[in-house]
Amino acid sequence: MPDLGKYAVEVLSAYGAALALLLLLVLVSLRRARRVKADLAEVEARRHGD
Amino acid sequence: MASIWEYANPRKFMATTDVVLPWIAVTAALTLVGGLIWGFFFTPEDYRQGATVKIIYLHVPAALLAINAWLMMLAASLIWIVRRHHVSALAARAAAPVGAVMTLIALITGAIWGQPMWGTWWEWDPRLTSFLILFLFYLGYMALWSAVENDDTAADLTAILCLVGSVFALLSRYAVNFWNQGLHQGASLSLDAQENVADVFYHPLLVSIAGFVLLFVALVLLRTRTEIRARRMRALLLRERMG
Amino acid sequence: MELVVDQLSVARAGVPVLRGVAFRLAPGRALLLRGPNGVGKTTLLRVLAGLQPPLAGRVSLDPDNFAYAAHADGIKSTLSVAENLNFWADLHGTRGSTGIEVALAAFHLSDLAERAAGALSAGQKRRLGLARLLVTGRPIWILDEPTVSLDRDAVTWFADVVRAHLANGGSAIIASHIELGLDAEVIELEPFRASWSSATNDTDFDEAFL
Amino acid sequence: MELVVDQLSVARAGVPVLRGVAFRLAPGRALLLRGPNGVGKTTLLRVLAGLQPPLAGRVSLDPDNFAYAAHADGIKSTLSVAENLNFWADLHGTRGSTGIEVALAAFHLSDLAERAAGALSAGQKRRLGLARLLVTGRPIWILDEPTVSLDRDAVTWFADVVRAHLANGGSAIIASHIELGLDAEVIELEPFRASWSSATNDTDFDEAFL
Amino acid sequence: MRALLLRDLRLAMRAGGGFGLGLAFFLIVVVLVPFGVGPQTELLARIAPGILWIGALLACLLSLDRILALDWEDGSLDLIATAPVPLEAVVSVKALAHWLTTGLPLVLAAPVLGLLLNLPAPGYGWLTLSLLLGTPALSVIGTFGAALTVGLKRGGLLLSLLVLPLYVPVLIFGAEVARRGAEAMALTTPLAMLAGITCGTIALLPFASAAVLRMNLR
Amino acid sequence: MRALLLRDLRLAMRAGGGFGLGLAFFLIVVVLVPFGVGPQTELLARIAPGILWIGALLACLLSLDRILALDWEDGSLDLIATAPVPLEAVVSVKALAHWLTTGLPLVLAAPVLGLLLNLPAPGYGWLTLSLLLGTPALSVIGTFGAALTVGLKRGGLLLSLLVLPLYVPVLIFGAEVARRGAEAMALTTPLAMLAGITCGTIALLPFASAAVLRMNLR
Ligand code: HEM
Ligand SMILES: Nc1ncnc2c1ncn2[C@@H]1O[C@H](COP(=O)(O)OP(=O)(O)OP(=O)(O)O)[C@@H](O)[C@H]1O
Ligand SMILES: Nc1ncnc2c1ncn2[C@@H]1O[C@H](COP(=O)(O)OP(=O)(O)OP(=O)(O)O)[C@@H](O)[C@H]1O
Ligand SMILES: [Mg+2]
Ligand SMILES: [Mg+2]
Repeated sequence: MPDLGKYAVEVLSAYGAALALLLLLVLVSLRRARRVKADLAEVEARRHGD
Repeated sequence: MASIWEYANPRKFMATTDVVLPWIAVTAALTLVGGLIWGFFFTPEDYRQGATVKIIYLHVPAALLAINAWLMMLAASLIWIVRRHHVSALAARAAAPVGAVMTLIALITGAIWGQPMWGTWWEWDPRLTSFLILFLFYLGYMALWSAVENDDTAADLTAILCLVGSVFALLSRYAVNFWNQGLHQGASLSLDAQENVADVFYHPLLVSIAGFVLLFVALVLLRTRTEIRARRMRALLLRERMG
Repeated sequence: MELVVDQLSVARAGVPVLRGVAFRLAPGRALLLRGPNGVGKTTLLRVLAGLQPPLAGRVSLDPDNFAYAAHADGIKSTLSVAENLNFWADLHGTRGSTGIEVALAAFHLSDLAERAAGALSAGQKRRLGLARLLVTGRPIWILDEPTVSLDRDAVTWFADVVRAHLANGGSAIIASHIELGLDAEVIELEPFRASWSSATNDTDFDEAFL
Repeated sequence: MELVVDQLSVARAGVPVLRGVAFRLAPGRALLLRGPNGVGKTTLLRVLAGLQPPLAGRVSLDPDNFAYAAHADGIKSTLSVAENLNFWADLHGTRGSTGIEVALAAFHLSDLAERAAGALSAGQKRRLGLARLLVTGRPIWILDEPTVSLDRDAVTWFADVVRAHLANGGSAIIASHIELGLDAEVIELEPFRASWSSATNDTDFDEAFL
Repeated sequence: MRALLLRDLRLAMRAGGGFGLGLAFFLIVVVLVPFGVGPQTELLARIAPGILWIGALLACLLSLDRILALDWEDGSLDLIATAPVPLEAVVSVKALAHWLTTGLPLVLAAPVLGLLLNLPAPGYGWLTLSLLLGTPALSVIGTFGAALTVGLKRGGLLLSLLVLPLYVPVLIFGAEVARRGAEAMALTTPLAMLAGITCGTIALLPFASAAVLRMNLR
Repeated sequence: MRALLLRDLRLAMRAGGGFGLGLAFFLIVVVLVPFGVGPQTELLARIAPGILWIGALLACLLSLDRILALDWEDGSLDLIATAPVPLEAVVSVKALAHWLTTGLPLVLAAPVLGLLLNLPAPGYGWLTLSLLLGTPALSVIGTFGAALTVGLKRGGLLLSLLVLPLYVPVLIFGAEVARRGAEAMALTTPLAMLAGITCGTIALLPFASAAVLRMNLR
């Protein structure tokens, strides 16, 4: 851990906020991708099933 | 060589990205983590700004992408208007939330940086202000996409909004500059600039910019794939009901 | 000025609802569209009126030969009956030639001419909406369930107006569930319903969007 | 639970439109209101439903015996068909007892249950509006031109539903211009039209405002 | 009644339902102010509490016509009025739904927007508190206005005109709390008044709204 | 086209037509500001030009959804679109009618309201001029927004969200002219920019509006 001096709070919160936002975006995108993929597979299966 | 327009076919696009996406994602993760670790742990403090320079590794890449994501959406919208390739409309839709988040990151890291440097969280500096306006454009663009039910109509409407919005964004940029001369740094990444940032900061910055760009590409591809599937699913569901 | 509709496919909200509709309509003739709820009558009529593009196929005449009367009447409730009609006459540039009196008389609205349109009953509003057709001066009328809310007398007035229009060389396409007592060809839309299986090439992903 | 309407006068926007309407309706019976456009059918039905007070006269039953289906259907286009019905069932506290499946089945809407109501055609929407009646659990139905936009099949489904309701001891008052094939009494409203001269005491200043 | 609340919330969340748009409007009003009055920080800090309150009030105001007009247009309101639920409860639930979808987000967003206007540090807590106390009154009063104008085509602007004078006391006391808070002055009196107004309107106004609505429906 | 203009003006004048309501809203916003920010004269004088511009802009904004939505709802818009008039002309006329019924009254009322906010004496002329130049652009841009959202149920708030960022340049230059005017500073650049934006939007935006409207109608 580098010594951040008197700006530790600022730097860490900047990293924290930015990484949290990025992570959130990635997770939301992945989750939606997975869900839509599953739903689509179900619909396609239904379609070819009957 | 195959024409680039072939990738506008959803099937082709899905097939290609299926192969490419994992690689891009892994590279993006590695570069981003590498760049940020380098910047965070292994760079010295700036003699004026102290440890706050480390924020630059998030702030500048996010700011760059915030603008470039909009430009990408503009290009995709033009392609949709002219050639009506569904993939490009959906790619524009997929990029908007990513661009919005990038704008938000630039704003938040900038605000946090402003506190020690300028003594205030927020200042109506032209660059900051124009980013805020850009954020509003993103919000409106996304809201319009989700408000219109018919996919093609939504694509058409948002494409025109993107065009008109771009013109007005430029106008606002000029207006805001005129309205307030700012505190913010000028661009110092340009090659011929006299006072470039010192190399110790510069190299890790380049790496994290590369990481952000790759992450952006990966996210947009992933989300475009999702949009294509969602679009197809809506079409299938509708047809199913039609019997 | 015969209307030829050829292999017309129409979509609602991106979903094909009718495929391969074809008919001809000579001046002086009327055509009745029949079909159960949801088969796509309204959609077809909107395409003919030029309000939405067809998915495929061809309509031989320009949209500005058609006068369209939709489910909604486009009546401004704060304007009087006469003001409403005058506006449409002006917009179609027919104020001088036909005059709105004929239209008012045809639908027995002359007494109500100065009444604000918002103070009309459902059937009276409908009559005002139909009177608009007479001031457009257009040859082909496209009518979507024109007799909704009309009482029996009003239905016969309406039929008379249509017969007069046909006698003048006009024509009319009417979607209706009830009997109008007109001498008209009838086209049943059920057979043209776009079904899943009739989709042309299912394998093309691009097409599969639609 | 016989409905007795006695010497009922009703006004629209302050103008009396019907005077002295009187009828009785026993459980298990239906009543058809007939009358030309603008005679005051809608106004009369709104009075019965308790949405506006009568000018004079008496209705023997409370408004909460009536289920009203108006020209407008009260359908939320972003909610699905099932969500729309469930809401009404909850509001009338009948979610448990009747269940919306019966209502959906009666109007052949089961296949469309998950569809957003905004994506229905005119006739399908109307069917949804009528299905609402079944979930209110109320004995007397008040129907204002219920068959507007319905195709022929749907009209028979509707008549079946009304017959079943009557067989269960319910009753119905229906304003309609078309033949429904129901065994019902008919009341012609034309004779009750409020004319200037039929105003009772013309000398009363207070009354003369109306 | 739970059914009605859930339906209103669900409608708000669906496409085009307007959830979050009040918030966006608030954001935009606050952003516009510096463009209008100029970017001087010290000036902005002085007017910040007032502008934030006015922004929240306008955002609230703009969404009022959704409370009843939509249900009126498609005929639901007639049908709800004939359902076995008291109209007083209906208007209260409608006001609650409006507050949950509009007022509450505004309260949560206000501190963030305070940053943009350089609101002085002690002001944040008081600003939030005053909005939390005041916005329910805005929703209830707004429902009254919506009930008054429900029959009129596009009553939107007329609605604003009727409701704004009624909003004045709430605004005065609310902004006063926020301003005194920002300047670290005593503020018990306006705070008590604000709380009193809110309690009073919540307790009494629904009766007026229901009465007015009943008149408008016939 | 004259018929359309006359009809729109007549509709605006009739009961519930909204004429004068924009004006009333403007008045009320301006009146609310002292309640919000406190009654200090010198503070009010400083923010007066900006607040007047923002008030005019919001009043304009609120009446935008009347431009097309009413005609859409009752089906007139479909019928107008099938009439023998180009849609570009229709949207231009609609924007003109909006300006005549909303923008122009605002321009005329602004000096009076300036008194309420202690606008400095040299400011009145410039304020009026800047509004006269700027409000047509607001109407034209607003018509574009109205065309974008016309199919959507109660697109009102979405409309605000879409239109406000587009209003930013007009607001900045307009308020800048008014402020510099009030402080007796040089103002040719913002004035030229304002005029330029107005001319540009009037000349070009109707094409975008017509295109968008056509898409929404199908
Ligand atoms: C809060 C909002 C802020 C926003 C929206 C913002 C926006 C931007 C943008 C767009 C860039 C890229 C410029 C370019 O490369 O041409 C940038 C770069 C930069 N910003 Fe900010 N900024 C903000 C606050 C700050 C603050 C408070 C500081 C610190 C004092 C700061 C320091 C920098 C630095 C050092 C660069 C790199 C300049 C360069 O080398 O190109 N920014 N910012
Ligand atoms: N917004 C929409 N999204 C998806 N499907 C829709 C939408 N609107 C209508 N539909 C469907 O399109 C089909 C055609 O509708 P259309 O209104 O043309 O039918 P119609 O023949 O006029 O019926 P009706 O006799 O009931 O008026 C219907 O099955 C309907 O459910
Ligand atoms: N807002 C109003 N102001 C004044 N008169 C009105 C108003 N609305 C309706 N009327 C008049 O009241 C009378 C009764 O209208 P009502 O709607 O009850 O007729 P109706 O029998 O339902 O007709 P329809 O068969 O056409 O639906 C009509 O003559 C109508 O012109
Ligand atoms: Mg139809
Ligand atoms: Mg009626």
